[in-house]
Amino acid sequence: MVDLTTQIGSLTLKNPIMPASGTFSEELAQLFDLECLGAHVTKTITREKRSGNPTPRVCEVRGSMLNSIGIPSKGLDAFKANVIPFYERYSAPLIVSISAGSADEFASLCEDISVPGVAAIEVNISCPNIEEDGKAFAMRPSTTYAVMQKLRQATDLPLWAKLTPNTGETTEVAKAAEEAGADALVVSNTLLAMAIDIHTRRPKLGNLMGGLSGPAFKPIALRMAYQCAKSVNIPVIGCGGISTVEDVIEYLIAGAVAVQIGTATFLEPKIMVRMIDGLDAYLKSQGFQTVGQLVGSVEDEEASDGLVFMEAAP
Amino acid sequence: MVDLTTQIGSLTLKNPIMPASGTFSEELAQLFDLECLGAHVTKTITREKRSGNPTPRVCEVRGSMLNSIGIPSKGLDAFKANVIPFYERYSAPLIVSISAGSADEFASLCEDISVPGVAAIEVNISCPNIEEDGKAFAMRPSTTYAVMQKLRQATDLPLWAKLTPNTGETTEVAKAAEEAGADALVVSNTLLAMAIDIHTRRPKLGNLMGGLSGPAFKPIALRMAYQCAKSVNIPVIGCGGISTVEDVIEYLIAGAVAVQIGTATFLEPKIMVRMIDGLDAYLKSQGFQTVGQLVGSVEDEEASDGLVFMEAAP
Amino acid sequence: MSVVTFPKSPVQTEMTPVFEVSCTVKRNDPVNGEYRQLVLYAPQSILDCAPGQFFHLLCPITEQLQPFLRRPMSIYGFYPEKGELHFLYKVTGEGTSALATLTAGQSLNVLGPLGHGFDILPDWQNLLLVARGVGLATLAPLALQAHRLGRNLTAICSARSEDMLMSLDYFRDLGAEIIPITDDNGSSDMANLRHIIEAKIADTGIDAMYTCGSNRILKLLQTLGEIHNIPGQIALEQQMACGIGMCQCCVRAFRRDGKTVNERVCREGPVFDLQEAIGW
Amino acid sequence: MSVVTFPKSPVQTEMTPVFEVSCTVKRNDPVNGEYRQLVLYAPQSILDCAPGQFFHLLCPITEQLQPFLRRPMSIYGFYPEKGELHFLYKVTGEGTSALATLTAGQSLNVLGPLGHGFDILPDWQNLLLVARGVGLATLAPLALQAHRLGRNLTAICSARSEDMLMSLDYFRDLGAEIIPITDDNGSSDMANLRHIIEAKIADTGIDAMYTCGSNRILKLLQTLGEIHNIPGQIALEQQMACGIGMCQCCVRAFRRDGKTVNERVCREGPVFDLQEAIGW
Ligand SMILES: Cc1cc2nc3c(=O)[nH]c(=O)nc-3n(C[C@H](O)[C@H](O)[C@H](O)COP(=O)(O)OP(=O)(O)OC[C@H]3O[C@@H](n4cnc5c(N)ncnc54)[C@H](O)[C@@H]3O)c2cc1C
Ligand SMILES: Cc1cc2nc3c(=O)[nH]c(=O)nc-3n(C[C@H](O)[C@H](O)[C@H](O)COP(=O)(O)OP(=O)(O)OC[C@H]3O[C@@H](n4cnc5c(N)ncnc54)[C@H](O)[C@@H]3O)c2cc1C
Ligand SMILES: Cc1cc2nc3c(=O)[nH]c(=O)nc-3n(C[C@H](O)[C@H](O)[C@H](O)COP(=O)(O)O)c2cc1C
Ligand SMILES: Cc1cc2nc3c(=O)[nH]c(=O)nc-3n(C[C@H](O)[C@H](O)[C@H](O)COP(=O)(O)O)c2cc1C
Ligand code: FES
Ligand code: FES
Repeated sequence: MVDLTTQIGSLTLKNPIMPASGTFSEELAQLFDLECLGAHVTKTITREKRSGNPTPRVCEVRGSMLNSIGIPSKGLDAFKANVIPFYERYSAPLIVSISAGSADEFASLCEDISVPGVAAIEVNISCPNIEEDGKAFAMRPSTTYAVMQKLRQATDLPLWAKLTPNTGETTEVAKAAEEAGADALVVSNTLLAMAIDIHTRRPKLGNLMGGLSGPAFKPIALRMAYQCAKSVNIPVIGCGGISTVEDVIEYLIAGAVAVQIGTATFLEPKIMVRMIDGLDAYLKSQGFQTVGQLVGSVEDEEASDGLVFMEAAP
Repeated sequence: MVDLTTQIGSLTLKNPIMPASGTFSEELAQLFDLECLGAHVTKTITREKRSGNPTPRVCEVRGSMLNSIGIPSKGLDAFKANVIPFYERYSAPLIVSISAGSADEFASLCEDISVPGVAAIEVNISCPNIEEDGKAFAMRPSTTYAVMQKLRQATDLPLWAKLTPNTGETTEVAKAAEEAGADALVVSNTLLAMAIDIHTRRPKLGNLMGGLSGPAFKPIALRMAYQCAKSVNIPVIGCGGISTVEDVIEYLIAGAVAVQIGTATFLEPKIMVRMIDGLDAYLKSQGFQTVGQLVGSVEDEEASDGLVFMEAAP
Repeated sequence: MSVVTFPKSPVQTEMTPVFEVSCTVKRNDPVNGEYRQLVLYAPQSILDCAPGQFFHLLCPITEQLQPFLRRPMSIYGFYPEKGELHFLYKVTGEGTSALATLTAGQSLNVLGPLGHGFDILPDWQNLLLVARGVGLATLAPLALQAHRLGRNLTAICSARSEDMLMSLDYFRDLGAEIIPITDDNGSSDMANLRHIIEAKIADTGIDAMYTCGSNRILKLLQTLGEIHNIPGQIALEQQMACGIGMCQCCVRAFRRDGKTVNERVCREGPVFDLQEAIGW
Repeated sequence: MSVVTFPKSPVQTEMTPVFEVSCTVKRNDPVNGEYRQLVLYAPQSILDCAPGQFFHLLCPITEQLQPFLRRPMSIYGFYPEKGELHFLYKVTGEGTSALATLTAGQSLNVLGPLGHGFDILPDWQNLLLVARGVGLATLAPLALQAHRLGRNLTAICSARSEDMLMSLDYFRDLGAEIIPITDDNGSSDMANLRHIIEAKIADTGIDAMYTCGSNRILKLLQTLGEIHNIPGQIALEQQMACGIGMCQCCVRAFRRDGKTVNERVCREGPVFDLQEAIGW
């Protein structure tokens, strides 16, 4: 028997596979028993009702997709009334993703969502906010630190900080989140990108630009997950382009203790179930007793800090 | 007859298609007459001889590739003795790409390479340098400005600044390069990424990480080219993932006055020739007289500055 | 608004099963220049469908065509008795071109049945269906269902030209009254269409109207529905990523209780109340 | 070093044409469990090859397999008279698995001929070739060339087991003397191989040695070359992106004039001087 459990701070997950925020909802229960997942992660919510971005909200690019869903939200009250109770039937921990336009609003939402039924809070600090010229908090170490500190004071629940790949300061931001008290990092959100329809000459997304996710994004997010795992002592949850069990294994080897699956679920709704089985089979075949033995097992002994933390391609 | 010429500052190119640095060399003349290209762009050289990074230097990822070639260089003298004379047989302008570890060395190389036969200098400010903690100059507006100013003083030749996608400050860096006197921007170099072989658990590149190029990278580089074209008044040369004539058209619509083709040449060595023909045919079919009519024709009237210059995915 | 809006049938329950399965292609033949009919051998489990529902197809990857997302496709026919699932599709871009490459014996991964289909309330005897182009694909199973339930159906089928009119025999075999109209002979213009429908209302009466796809037809039916107090439904389209309600990319705006609300085409739809729909 | 290093044949001139063409597959059959032989109908233009040169193949894209870069493959045989180009390959990963899906009539885009092949200098009468595994693919056309030039060739063919020994008939038909050695019966160990070669040197003498692929064989031949003053060549492999000399990804280090120099396997190679090669 292989032990698939993984530890994220004080939380024990029965396996390291969970969905990514915005690519999962109650409806997936129509396809398989959600109980099997390591955790449940909900779409980012805001306190107020919001309708999200104009359509088209998704488009495809070679081997991947862009989205500019934005954060349509039914609001905090509706979320507490309908969504949290739905997940109570499961023992898998419920992770709630939240966002807000300012650090104070963020903290107050964080406080108000710290209710029974919620196991941890994922803070989406990687979408544009109204302070700081609309830059996402996670673009800079200073703003990351500032917002994370307020969030830390607002809740006793574990706080997962979700980073953005759009920054040029990945490791600095990761360290700032850790210092400010984050319990884990989710690495990462989508990368800003664009596509234009050459027939109409219009941007393919109603919102002009959007976030790249899916296979094309994997080598970038994997690099970030690796860099973060090397630079902080809190657990890193890998996220970006994971489509196969081999991808899961690659992230774990790179140092992630768990992974989130996004876009792949759109193509294969039961992919997470297959990944759990596949990971189990792989560990068995390699003679591992625990998934932890795989985590961070990358053979990079010789690599200097200069390489590990480089910020531009050589 | 369609007019394919495009203007990059004082230089007139007979068409907007040219190779990207590091993905082109004299050997390509074995496949077609290089005269047909808009310009010739050579692999980045340094003053001193260098051997480049350890192998393996390339690997493939889903639908794209990573490279960590580094800058192996035969040095300035060999370059002047062998490479520049080779290109003298062509009327297409020769663009020489250079790099150096410090701003002063950069400027002095720039001065020494400003010789007859060279039509413009592309400055690769996007690879790690020895000043500033190894960060590439183009990671920050301040370092971009500093190095570009020195380079500007070192030559009268047109200066093209090659930007990096690894920064979180694309438009600020673009503006800094413009202010410091760049004649054009090349947008952009490769994006830092990583891949691990799950069987050996070793990084797939000898240098641990490398740059993502090819189709997967296109939506990111296109977004940057669009943002740069919106934020500066100097010409933008698009580069990143261009594999088909449709991709060329997409970049031109986004605002690039010309494009560079990299990885695609590895798969289809004659792709640039096909793109020139294809662009001509497309313009004819659309009733355009000049390629200039296509440039920047993206239908984005409604988009606010907030959208155009956003730095994280919504 | 004075008009009765369509009584919503009970919302699909959270746990209605949805299946992701590989089906074998029985055939995939051109219907005319632009359309193809795809027939799959399908397991019983996925054939418990309602007209108006759709499947989300994982189109094949070929040397030339590499669609990424799934493609939503209305159920053109579902036949539990013979274990078949039919689609009628128009070759438009990368995904449908890839679909068109499928040959008998190959397999296709389908996800479904998805969405909220058409309703036929017990007291609706006279049904009117106005379909244009590929809209026929969406409305065809409604005709079958009407036939099964013993209702009277009038199908107004609109197309550019005579030879683009598809499925007339299909509707005829189901005992529907067919009224073909075309752009070529001018019979498809809105004035004539209105004339035809009002004549029908005056004659046998119409208890419910169904349509999809055309903005002008939507407007006309909304007007007629309001004037004559006839409920109706429309099937709508939107870009889709997940197809099952997770990603929220497929929203459209609807008028409801004086407000504008966003609903997911894949989940609350693709069939919506005719009066709530907003033209595009 | 006292040994004569191999006199380099004139460097391929800048303008030697290289072609990118689509060829039609004639057949693509398994040779044994791991290897396949691919036969293409090829235009004359690309069949002006030298033994040791290679082509860079754009492997097909299928539903399951999506190789990105081209894959380098030695010319196993080139036959201008019948317009054929042959490859012998081992199915290892994504690219070669995709190659293995090709069937007669399909097309394959090839780039070449590329690189610097083997040399057979005028005064070399007795040639020795030591090949193992897929190395046979690379050395086979050398046998053909030797045959065409009327030289004597001894081919020592090494493999894991008897049934993995390929192309013996091919070599035999070309009049070569074949010495099969296998791991199974222990005959392939280095001591025995050395013994065989030294016997051959003592008997008829050897004017040049050719090999590829195995580090241990390289070391042995370097030693024997040095002792007996016999020149030699080795074909090397390295990851390749462009295949024609542009990207500099395919470099390997060589010993030359007491220094270590990097050379591009695709351009200065894939055939290099035996003594300059550095083991791996
Ligand atoms: C519920 C529903 C049922 C449908 N039923 C049918 C049917 O029975 N027969 C039929 O021919 N077509 C139907 N369509 C439209 C069909 O989904 C599109 O024609 C198809 O997705 C086009 O894909 P493509 O790659 O060929 O075209 P492209 O234009 O290359 O597609 C690019 C992207 O846009 C999306 N897209 C393009 N057009 C549409 C559209 N009209 N609706 C939604 N997404 C679109 C694609 O899914 C893809 O993601 C239906 C759409 C929906 C939403
Ligand atoms: C000049 C030359 C001639 C060759 N001739 C033959 C031949 O005749 N028959 C034969 O079976 N093989 C030959 N090889 C090796 C062959 O190129 C590789 O086996 C093949 O590229 C593996 O691709 P893959 O996708 O199946 O394997 P993967 O392991 O999935 O390949 C991953 C990547 O690594 C590269 N790669 C893997 N192995 C090698 C290798 N040994 N050399 C270079 N690149 C590699 C691939 O090209 C690809 O880019 C030759 C290699 C070179 C350089
Ligand atoms: C349609 C869509 C909606 C998303 N919504 C959110 C969101 O609300 N909050 C968030 O933190 N990330 C959101 N993401 C980002 C994903 O959680 C994930 O970080 C990203 O897609 C990369 O993973 P992937 O490549 O596996 O999809 C969204 C992604 C997609 C594709
Ligand atoms: C193998 C390889 C080597 C490269 N070498 C250089 C270089 O020396 N200097 C440079 O500025 N860019 C270099 N680049 C980056 C390319 O010029 C180009 O910016 C990048 O590959 C994106 O374009 P593409 O997606 O079309 O390849 C290199 C890229 C590759 C793939
Ligand atoms: S397509 Fe994802 S919610 Fe409708
Ligand atoms: S493969 Fe590009 S230089 Fe050899």
